[in-house]
Amino acid sequence: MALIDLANPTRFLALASRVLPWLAAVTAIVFAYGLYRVAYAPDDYQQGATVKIMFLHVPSAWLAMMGWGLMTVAALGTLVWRHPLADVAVKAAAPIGAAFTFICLVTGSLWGRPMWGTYWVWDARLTSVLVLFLLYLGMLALYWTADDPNRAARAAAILALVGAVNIPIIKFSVDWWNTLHQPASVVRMDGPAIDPTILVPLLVMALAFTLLFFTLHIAAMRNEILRRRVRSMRMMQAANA
Amino acid sequence: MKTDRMQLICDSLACERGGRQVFAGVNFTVSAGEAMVVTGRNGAGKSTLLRVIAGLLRAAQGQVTLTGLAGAADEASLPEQAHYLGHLDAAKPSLTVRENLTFWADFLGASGDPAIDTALEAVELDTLADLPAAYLSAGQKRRLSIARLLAVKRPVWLLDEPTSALDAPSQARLTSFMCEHLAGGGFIVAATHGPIGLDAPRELRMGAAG
Amino acid sequence: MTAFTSLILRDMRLSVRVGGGALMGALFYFVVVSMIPFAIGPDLNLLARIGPAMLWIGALLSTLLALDRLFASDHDDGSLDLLTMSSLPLELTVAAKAIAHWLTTALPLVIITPVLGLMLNIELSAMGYVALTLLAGTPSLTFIGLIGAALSVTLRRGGLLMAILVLPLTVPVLIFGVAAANAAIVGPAPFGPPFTILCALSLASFVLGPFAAAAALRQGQE
Amino acid sequence: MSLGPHASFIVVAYIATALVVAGLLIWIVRDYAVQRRILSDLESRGIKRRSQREDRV
Repeated sequence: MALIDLANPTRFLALASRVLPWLAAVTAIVFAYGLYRVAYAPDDYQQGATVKIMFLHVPSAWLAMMGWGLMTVAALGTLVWRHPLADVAVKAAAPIGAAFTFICLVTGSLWGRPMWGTYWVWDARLTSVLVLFLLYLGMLALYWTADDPNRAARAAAILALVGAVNIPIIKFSVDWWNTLHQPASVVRMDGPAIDPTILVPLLVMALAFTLLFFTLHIAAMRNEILRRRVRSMRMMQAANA
Repeated sequence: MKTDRMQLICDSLACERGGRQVFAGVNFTVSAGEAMVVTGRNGAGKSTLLRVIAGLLRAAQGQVTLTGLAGAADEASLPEQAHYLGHLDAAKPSLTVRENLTFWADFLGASGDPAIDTALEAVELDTLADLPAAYLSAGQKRRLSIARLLAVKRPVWLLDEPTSALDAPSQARLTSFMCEHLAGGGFIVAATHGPIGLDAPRELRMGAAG
Repeated sequence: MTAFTSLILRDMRLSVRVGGGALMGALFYFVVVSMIPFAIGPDLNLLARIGPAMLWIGALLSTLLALDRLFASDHDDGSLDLLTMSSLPLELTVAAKAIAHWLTTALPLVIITPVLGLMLNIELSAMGYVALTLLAGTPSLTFIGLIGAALSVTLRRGGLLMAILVLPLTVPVLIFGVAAANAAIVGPAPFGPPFTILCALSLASFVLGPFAAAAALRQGQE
Repeated sequence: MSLGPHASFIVVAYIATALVVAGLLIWIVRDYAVQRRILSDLESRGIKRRSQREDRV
């Protein structure tokens, strides 16, 4: 990722201003194409048209996990290399990752209702995503309550790493927990091997979502850099007054 | 504000804290336009006396009354007629300077926006008005507290070490605010270690008599 | 602007700024309630049966824990001294702070309740009633917790002590809140009587809470 | 394109996603405008950052 080369926030700002319009345009085009493909994708023989929800659900699930992965890498940047942009990257990724996790949960339960007859089951997969969502909320709460960005940076980096270690453990324990108390009513969705007519739109949508994530992330990082600049200028203002 | 006949009377005041007598038998009368300086060594009860007058601590004995105020029950109204400037500045770090002052002006008795702007100008915080108070230094926070005394008109000023954290120009400005306040018929009771620049204030020595 | 409304607005503004506590109560509630199924297992029928009780316990804990710093923060920076030196009676000052706290902390909690009800397998129609009981009941939790918040300023030990002091006082609210919610979901008892009592408890705490809290604060000035 | 018997769920899912994404977008764009405005305000008052020549965050 180019983040490593861009140690200088000013250079990052300049690059972001140049890249963002193009990135946004490409995102919009890929989205339009993806939605077009989705509209003409055939229905699943078991799930009918509701399979269309999958084109939102699966990419956002993928981004929910990628978001935390990105935060983990950036957290290493904060703690190990003391990279000036690393914490900015963590902080900017948290609300976006949380939003995609939220989309994943909402679309999942809207898909679950017609398929399983209920909006929510305490199924291992759903529950792991819920725990991931709670971790994201914790991260946001950490940033809300801390007024000193430098101290918040360390705490958030540690939380990101602990979360990264913990998510597999949580996933494992939830799987195990769920096999003990498998509710009888749940229909498992072991669908058939994915047909290319569905796979291609899914991949296009996944690409569109990923592009959207990075567009938003770079824009949010730019905001965060400006926010810190405001902070340091205000400190100068108070000191000079 | 009609203050000509007003008097702040302290009658054989005593205060206990944690079973220990901090002071006893404090008597004084301050008339409108007069300042009184409370001096004494550390622990003599200067701050405690001010807090008792402000109604923030209960007196074990005796009472403080503000007489001559038109149309108000005397004793109950003293805290409402007084400004207390303590060691803490009551500034919320996440609110801006103006928001902090506007709140206290609204809460302590509305004065309107012009009063706030003039008060901020008087303490030279007008350039920082939109800055969150978290960025202020100790002296700037103290000046924000002083702006409160100017934005809301109250006859009695109870000042506890008002000059602490202030630099020389700010101290001089505070002195001029106090002179103006006295000239307008106000009262000042100030606890202090050093001179606060008022000429010939009355002095109450705490702890000298035991 | 009157002193009363300006204090409400200041406290609400403080809670949405950096370091403020808005939404923290709702977040705590969300986390606590979604932890409970991990403890009792993903049995949807069981969850539906004990769901209202879990929601109420979650609301109780998050309301009380969020109240912890209500007066302590004003005490620490000297604001509390000035708040008592106003022509506004201390009872009303205290009530204004409680109202602001309820609006920023407890109201979001009530709003997210339907989402949690979904996860606990509570019927869509019944969920509205559960949220309604919380809407009627959380003010009394805030106003009873207010007493504990005032006492903890006096005693200089917040947090756990406050919960120990106040939790027993909230027993009636809990009983009638859960009773009303259960009546709405499983019946056969009617929803009306326990809900009316719940509203009465809230109204009574509007009166009792500020007086007791103001008395505790005055006591704390020693 | 027919959405079958569960059309409302599909539509709601797409609308919800669109709303969340729009919310994020609006927040980020507004935040950018706000920070820019404060910065230009501070700059117009002649305030410089600690090290104007070598930029830091």
